Amino acid sequence: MLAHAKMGITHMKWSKFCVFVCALMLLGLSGPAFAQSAEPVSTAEIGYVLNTLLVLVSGLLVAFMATGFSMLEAGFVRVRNVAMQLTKNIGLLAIATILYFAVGYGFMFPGGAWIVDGILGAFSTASHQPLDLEGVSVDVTRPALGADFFFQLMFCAATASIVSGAVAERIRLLPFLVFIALLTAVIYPIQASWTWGEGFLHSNFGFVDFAGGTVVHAAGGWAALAGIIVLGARHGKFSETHINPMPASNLTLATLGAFLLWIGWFGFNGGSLYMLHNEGSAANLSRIFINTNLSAMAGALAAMVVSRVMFRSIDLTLVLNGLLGGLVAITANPLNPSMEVALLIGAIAGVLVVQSIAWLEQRGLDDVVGAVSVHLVCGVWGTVAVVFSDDKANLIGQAVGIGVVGAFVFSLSFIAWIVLKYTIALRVTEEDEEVGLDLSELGQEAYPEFGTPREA
Amino acid sequence: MLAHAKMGITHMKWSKFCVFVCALMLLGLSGPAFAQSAEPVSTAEIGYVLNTLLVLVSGLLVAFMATGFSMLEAGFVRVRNVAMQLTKNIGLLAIATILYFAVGYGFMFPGGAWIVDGILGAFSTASHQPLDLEGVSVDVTRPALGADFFFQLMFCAATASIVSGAVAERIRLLPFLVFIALLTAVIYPIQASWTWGEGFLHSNFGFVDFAGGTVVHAAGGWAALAGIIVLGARHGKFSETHINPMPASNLTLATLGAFLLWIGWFGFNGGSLYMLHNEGSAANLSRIFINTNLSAMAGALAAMVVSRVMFRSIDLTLVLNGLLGGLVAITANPLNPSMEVALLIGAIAGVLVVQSIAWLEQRGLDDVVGAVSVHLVCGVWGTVAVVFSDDKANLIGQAVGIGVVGAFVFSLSFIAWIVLKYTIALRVTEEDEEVGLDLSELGQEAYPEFGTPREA
Amino acid sequence: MLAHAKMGITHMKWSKFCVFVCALMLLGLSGPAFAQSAEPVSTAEIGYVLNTLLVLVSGLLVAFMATGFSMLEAGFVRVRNVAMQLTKNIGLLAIATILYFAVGYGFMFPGGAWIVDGILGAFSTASHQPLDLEGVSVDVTRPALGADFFFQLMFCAATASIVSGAVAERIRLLPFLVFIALLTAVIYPIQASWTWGEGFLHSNFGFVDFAGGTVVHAAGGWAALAGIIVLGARHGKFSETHINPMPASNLTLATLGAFLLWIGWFGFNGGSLYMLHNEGSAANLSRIFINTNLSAMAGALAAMVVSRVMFRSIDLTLVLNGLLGGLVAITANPLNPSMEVALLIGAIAGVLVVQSIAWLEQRGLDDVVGAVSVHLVCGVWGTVAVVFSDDKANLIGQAVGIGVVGAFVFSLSFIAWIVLKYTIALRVTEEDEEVGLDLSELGQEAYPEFGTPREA
Amino acid sequence: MKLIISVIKPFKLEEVRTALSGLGVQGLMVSEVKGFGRQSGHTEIYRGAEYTVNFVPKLKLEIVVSDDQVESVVDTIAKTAQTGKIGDGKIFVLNVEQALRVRTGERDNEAL
Amino acid sequence: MKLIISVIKPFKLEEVRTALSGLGVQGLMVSEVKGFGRQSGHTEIYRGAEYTVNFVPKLKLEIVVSDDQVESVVDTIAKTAQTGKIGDGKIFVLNVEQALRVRTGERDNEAL
Amino acid sequence: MKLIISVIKPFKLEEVRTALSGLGVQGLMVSEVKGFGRQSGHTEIYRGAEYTVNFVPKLKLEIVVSDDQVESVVDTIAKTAQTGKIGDGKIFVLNVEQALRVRTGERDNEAL
Ligand SMILES: Nc1ncnc2c1ncn2[C@@H]1O[C@H](COP(=O)(O)OP(=O)(O)O)[C@@H](O)[C@H]1O
Ligand SMILES: Nc1ncnc2c1ncn2[C@@H]1O[C@H](COP(=O)(O)OP(=O)(O)O)[C@@H](O)[C@H]1O
Ligand SMILES: Nc1ncnc2c1ncn2[C@@H]1O[C@H](COP(=O)(O)OP(=O)(O)O)[C@@H](O)[C@H]1O
Repeated sequence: MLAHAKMGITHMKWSKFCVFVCALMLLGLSGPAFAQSAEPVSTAEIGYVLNTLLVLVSGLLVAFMATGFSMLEAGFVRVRNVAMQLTKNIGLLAIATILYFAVGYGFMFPGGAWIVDGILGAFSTASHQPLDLEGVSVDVTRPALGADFFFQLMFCAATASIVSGAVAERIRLLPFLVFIALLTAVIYPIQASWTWGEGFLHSNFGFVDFAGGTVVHAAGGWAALAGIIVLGARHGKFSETHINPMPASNLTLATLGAFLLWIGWFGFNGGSLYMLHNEGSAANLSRIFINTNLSAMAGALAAMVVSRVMFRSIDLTLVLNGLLGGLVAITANPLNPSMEVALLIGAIAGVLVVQSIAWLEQRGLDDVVGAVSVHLVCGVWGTVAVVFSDDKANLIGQAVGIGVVGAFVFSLSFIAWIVLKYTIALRVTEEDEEVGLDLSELGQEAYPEFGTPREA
Repeated sequence: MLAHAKMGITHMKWSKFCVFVCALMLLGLSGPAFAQSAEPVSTAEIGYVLNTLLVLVSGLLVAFMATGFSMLEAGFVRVRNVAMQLTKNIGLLAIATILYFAVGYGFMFPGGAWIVDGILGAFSTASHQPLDLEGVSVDVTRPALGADFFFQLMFCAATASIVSGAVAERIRLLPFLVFIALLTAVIYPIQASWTWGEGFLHSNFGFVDFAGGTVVHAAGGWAALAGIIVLGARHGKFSETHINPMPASNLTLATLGAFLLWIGWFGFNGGSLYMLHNEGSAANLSRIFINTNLSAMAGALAAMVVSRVMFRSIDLTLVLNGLLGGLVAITANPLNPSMEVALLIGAIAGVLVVQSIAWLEQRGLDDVVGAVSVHLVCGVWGTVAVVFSDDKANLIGQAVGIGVVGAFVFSLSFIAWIVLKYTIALRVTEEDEEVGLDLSELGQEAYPEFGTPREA
Repeated sequence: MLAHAKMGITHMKWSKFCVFVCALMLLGLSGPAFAQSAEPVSTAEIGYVLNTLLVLVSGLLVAFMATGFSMLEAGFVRVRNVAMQLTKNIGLLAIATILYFAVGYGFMFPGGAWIVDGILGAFSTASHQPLDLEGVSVDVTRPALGADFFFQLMFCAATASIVSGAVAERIRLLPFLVFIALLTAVIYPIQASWTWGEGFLHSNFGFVDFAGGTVVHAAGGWAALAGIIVLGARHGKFSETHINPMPASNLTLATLGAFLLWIGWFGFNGGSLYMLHNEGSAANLSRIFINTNLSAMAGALAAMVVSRVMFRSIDLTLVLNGLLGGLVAITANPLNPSMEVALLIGAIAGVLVVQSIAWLEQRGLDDVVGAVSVHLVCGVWGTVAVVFSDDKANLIGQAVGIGVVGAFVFSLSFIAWIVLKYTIALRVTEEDEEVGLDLSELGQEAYPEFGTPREA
Repeated sequence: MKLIISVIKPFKLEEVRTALSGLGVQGLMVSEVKGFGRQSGHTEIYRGAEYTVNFVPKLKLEIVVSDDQVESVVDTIAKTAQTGKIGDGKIFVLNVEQALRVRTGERDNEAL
Repeated sequence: MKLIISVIKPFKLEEVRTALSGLGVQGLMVSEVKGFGRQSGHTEIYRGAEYTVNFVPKLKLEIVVSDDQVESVVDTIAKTAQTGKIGDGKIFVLNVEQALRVRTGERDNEAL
Repeated sequence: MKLIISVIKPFKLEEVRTALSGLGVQGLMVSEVKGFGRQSGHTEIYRGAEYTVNFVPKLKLEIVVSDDQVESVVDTIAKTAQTGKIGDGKIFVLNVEQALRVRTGERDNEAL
């Protein structure tokens, strides 16, 4: 058990504060204690409470995204792989939770304690603030440290969810979970520290990524891309002459998933504001909500139109992908763009999604849910688009950020996938793939009574 | 792109404030700036932050209603029309978002700038407040303008969702979306301006509709009624001798939808309080939650009993409709009624729903999900019931409000449907209807692997 | 209708406050009125507003749990009983809402007005605070009374939901609803008053149960256990030689339910803090979120591993049960444990769940969803585990609490089930059970088009 | 006795069944089949990739009748199931050697 | 060889299958059918409108056996599938001219 | 004419259908069946309790062909459906007395 007075949770931009707190702790925890009083409320504390509330509620909304990812993916795979897809999603949440606590959070927010300055943070485990904050002084313009940890954990899990959809229907459970462990403990947090943990992309290149267009979405997309390259396509997906569609088994579930992702995204982008302690932040939060929604809807509509024009009929799965593409694209900066620009960012994302899905398939890359198109392509687009409305961003900084994160995540992931492939094997056998992962790996069916004699 | 200092979002009761702000802007934006300081929190700002938080969170809850409508409707239609119903719901959200921003919000909240005084607002497009509210003074008893826009947009989308369920399973996608464009850009906002935008129903008749029993629900119901009259029943629904049921294809999905609507409704009614900046509003918000829930549950229970008595067995779809009827009925005033009265309002709604569903069917009106019974009948009932517990409302004012909104929405909608019918055609062919809209219009199945040979 | 000035909602620890308020009311409501002003915000009120907001939002999150229970249970039963399971869940919500308002809340929070001191509260009906709190003085360190009522109602409904899953697939609707009426009006509130309503377990034994590990979950589990004993197993479940599995019909739905329960649980545990008016409570709320999540995920992972080791393959339904077991186990005290201890509590719960499910089945007890294992076993475990991290709790007090609540709830429930069995009969006939409750009791199918000729 | 196997378009089921009832046919079995025939399937596009659905959903009726009913049953199905468009289906007649009603043990023509 | 087609109530499947295994029957096919017969369907009410479900869910068993097994198989099904209530089902016997086991190419009685 | 009933492994459908098209077979019906045979089912574990799934999912093909096509059709199915592993399925041939194309009223060989 941890001593309560030990404060292990640290955070970007908090380095000075942390030094201060550590000093206090060394001095025997005799610092001013704002929160011990039982009085109704001290004005100085309200900002802290409101910031915390914003970040916790936003974290819960991102938990809806985890639910949304699971439903979307379970709706996109064929019936025979549904239970496995759900199992993978719960498994990744569990692994992300435990490893981000034990390892990842420390790497991501070294709070000034770098092994390699600005690049590799020192190892540490997340821990609690003491009860009632007794004996600890806090920064009233920030949320509670615990709220921050909870929120950041959900981001880490979201990155992992991106991967699970792309590699569905043929990967074994164990190597998948091993990769997720690596991703959430090491790959994701280290690259994220460069941008959000006061690392070199932030400090030296002025790279701007408000809520994770690159740090979360493109990063997840790169890991997914490496995965589908190493793994290969589903058996039967590509024949010499043509592409064999393997239609999504449950479009209501997929749509439910997309709706939950849409709702959760307001927390993803809104919570990234990290403050709600004054009028300006309240107005900014509203603005983030509006822009997030406009971009999402423009993405959906654009995909609808493009799908109609290119393929003669509207494809609901592409509309869902367009919606999500719009959400990804606005993530790198949902605050600065005007409403018209937000619409434009989303609409372009909707076009990009449909085009890149077709493009990837033509290259024999089998991404079951379109994760690479949605998260990588639109994440990059959105990160570039930051320069249109944010004066603090410049094209070079953005390009460096996109490139560095991409190179790091893709190459590490690629190596990891390759190692897994040649050690414990990534794929199920062709026969098991034919039967489906539910029966072959879990011995279970997701819908045992549908489409088969009731009593058999 | 918009100049940030230009403030396009306006609102009811804000006319004076707007004049003030405009004056400030003309004076070079030299007004007092409350929000520029970096201090943790100024007491004067907290109300503004809390109001904004209430309205944004409520807006998100109404987004759950959008999800709920989609799931409910996809659960009520037959398997062959599920993907289309989902596509329509995403399409209507996209169109409502874009057109309410571009056109509707301006019509709804002209802020004193009327073309025809109290009746037709001047055209304008919604826009943002500047970042961090820099250079703008705000009304600290109100939420952020952006929060208001987000919340009102979700209301507009809810109105559109009501229509989509009623006309399901036979309408083509294009004319449906065209009608939604008209509804969300023009019909809904103009009538809403009369009650909520300082228009004549509010000013001259004292019409009271707290959260939209008439302005949203009855209005949506009228548009839906006009739609099913012009469109005609589903092929095969009514034979000379009897009514052919077309059972809901997925009751778990329908129930999930109803649950999400129930949860979202707390935001719909609660957010309409628009303030959470003092003890009184906190207590009132609690009261709204309690009454909303009591009415919903009384509606569900009443429908359960009535369905058992009238039809010898309980029909889950009617129980869901009863629950929703209870929610609609309390919407016109969820604040004033005592708990006992709230129960009564909901119970009567539950009875009305079941009775009116049977009544409509006997008249050959084919409302797939019971939208007219739930939203129009219970919306009217709830708007009348306001007089029982709110001294500010009177029967004449309520009757005028109900009548004027109904006449306007129904007649405009009726004309729109007729025009669409004789220009681009509303319905799919009988053969396509038989095959289902999913295959005939989208070339896609919602559940391709269920109930058919797995490999075929 | 209630006189608005009469304040019927009372609460634990509020006895003194209530006496004060009553005195005020007798004095003609001339007391200080904090909330009448229209000024933006008074610092004294903010705590009250924030506490209320926490409790209302948490109540909504628990409403997601109601949704989650319904989906989980509808996913675990076989197709033929799905519509009935949904109907039961809506029915229990309606009955809990109405009876907890009319009877239960008064029993649970007698506010010092006991019939038998510390054991049986005086009867009273919940009622509202006056609009805008006019003429009433409030405790600014508490949430609004109405928020408290709403939150507590959702807890009561959760207790009822636990029962519905266990007795699924064979119980008739009417006796089920009668039992729920008894549970929510009498059994649950009376025992809950002992711990949370200033009753004897709290006062005399120092029994600590932060968010209801025993008061809600074990209590619901005891009622469920009595139910499945009296009711007997599903026909065909146990033959002389072996146990006949009756696989869950819809694992996506079950997983969705588990995800919603997970999300809602943050409100269940977080809202039980009842305050968010200062820095300390904000930090504590964050801590509750973190611990709740860690325990849940440890439970899921442990169940995954145990299921793999014991049964050679991972069973998704057990993983879901493990997740829920972890959530139940941390409920009795989600605040004090360190992160490592929270992980341990959850992991042990995950093991217990799987083991006890097998144990119960071997004893011929047929619990369709594993409710007894999840809620009773893990509820008891979590209540014991409180002593590891909370100095205020001691093993004897905890044991007394667990024992007294268990004995009371189990014996009263057992008697109630027996009486129902020999009066109106609990079970459907064997033939109706074979056909399924959906057709035999409701005359309806949940998925009428799946697995049967489309046109038949 | 003869077994009449007939493939029809799904939406014709109710009409055929009613007509057969009129003829005094007391029982039949319906099953869902995927038909492959001259009426080729349609092409669908999923996420931009075109594919042909070769099979068309049909219903298969199986009816055992006494020898003297065969002619009228075949004619009735042929008439009511006809739309004149490709894919209307087929009727096949096979010989049945024995029949038995499980409930009563009645045999052959009495079992129908 | 004969093809025995049998319609039974769904919940009898396990019992019938076990009894047939006891007889040495090595294989069979089960399919889900909607039965129309003397056992008429039930009326359901959906949103207040009554309608008759004419079809009752049944299982169809298809078993090919050698000529000398026919009698015992028919009797066994007739006995185990019987409840005595209407709708118990039928058994039909048809002649089979050839049989072949795909795996080995064995023919006729050896293929069963 | 003959009715060829064939049980095959589901994943062989496309291959068999293509081969038959090559032979000039113009139509067939496919239905989903649960097969019971030498290839016993597998055991599954649900919540710790083991149980045997006795039935294996198979597809049943029904094809009516003229007498002179029987041999080649049976051979073709036997060849293409074969994997050599247990559970490959069976082929049965029955005599068909009449055939009729609903659309045109054509009879017998012309109806196929
Ligand atoms: N030789 C055959 N054997 C069995 N079934 C057949 C045969 N030919 C056709 N069918 C069935 O009849 C249906 C209709 O046949 P098709 O050739 O499409 O149209 P038509 O009968 O109008 O020429 C097919 O979908 C198939 O199910
Ligand atoms: N003539 C028939 N041809 C084919 N199947 C039949 C025939 N008559 C009955 N059946 C099947 O047998 C089932 C039971 O028959 P039914 O008349 O309801 O009861 P019973 O056999 O007890 O008289 C029916 O549901 C139907 O599937
Ligand atoms: N006597 C039979 N009558 C009808 N169908 C049979 C018979 N024997 C086997 N089948 C079907 O053929 C399938 C394959 O048979 P099986 O005995 O498992 O393998 P194999 O044919 O390779 O020996 C079974 O699943 C069943 O559907």
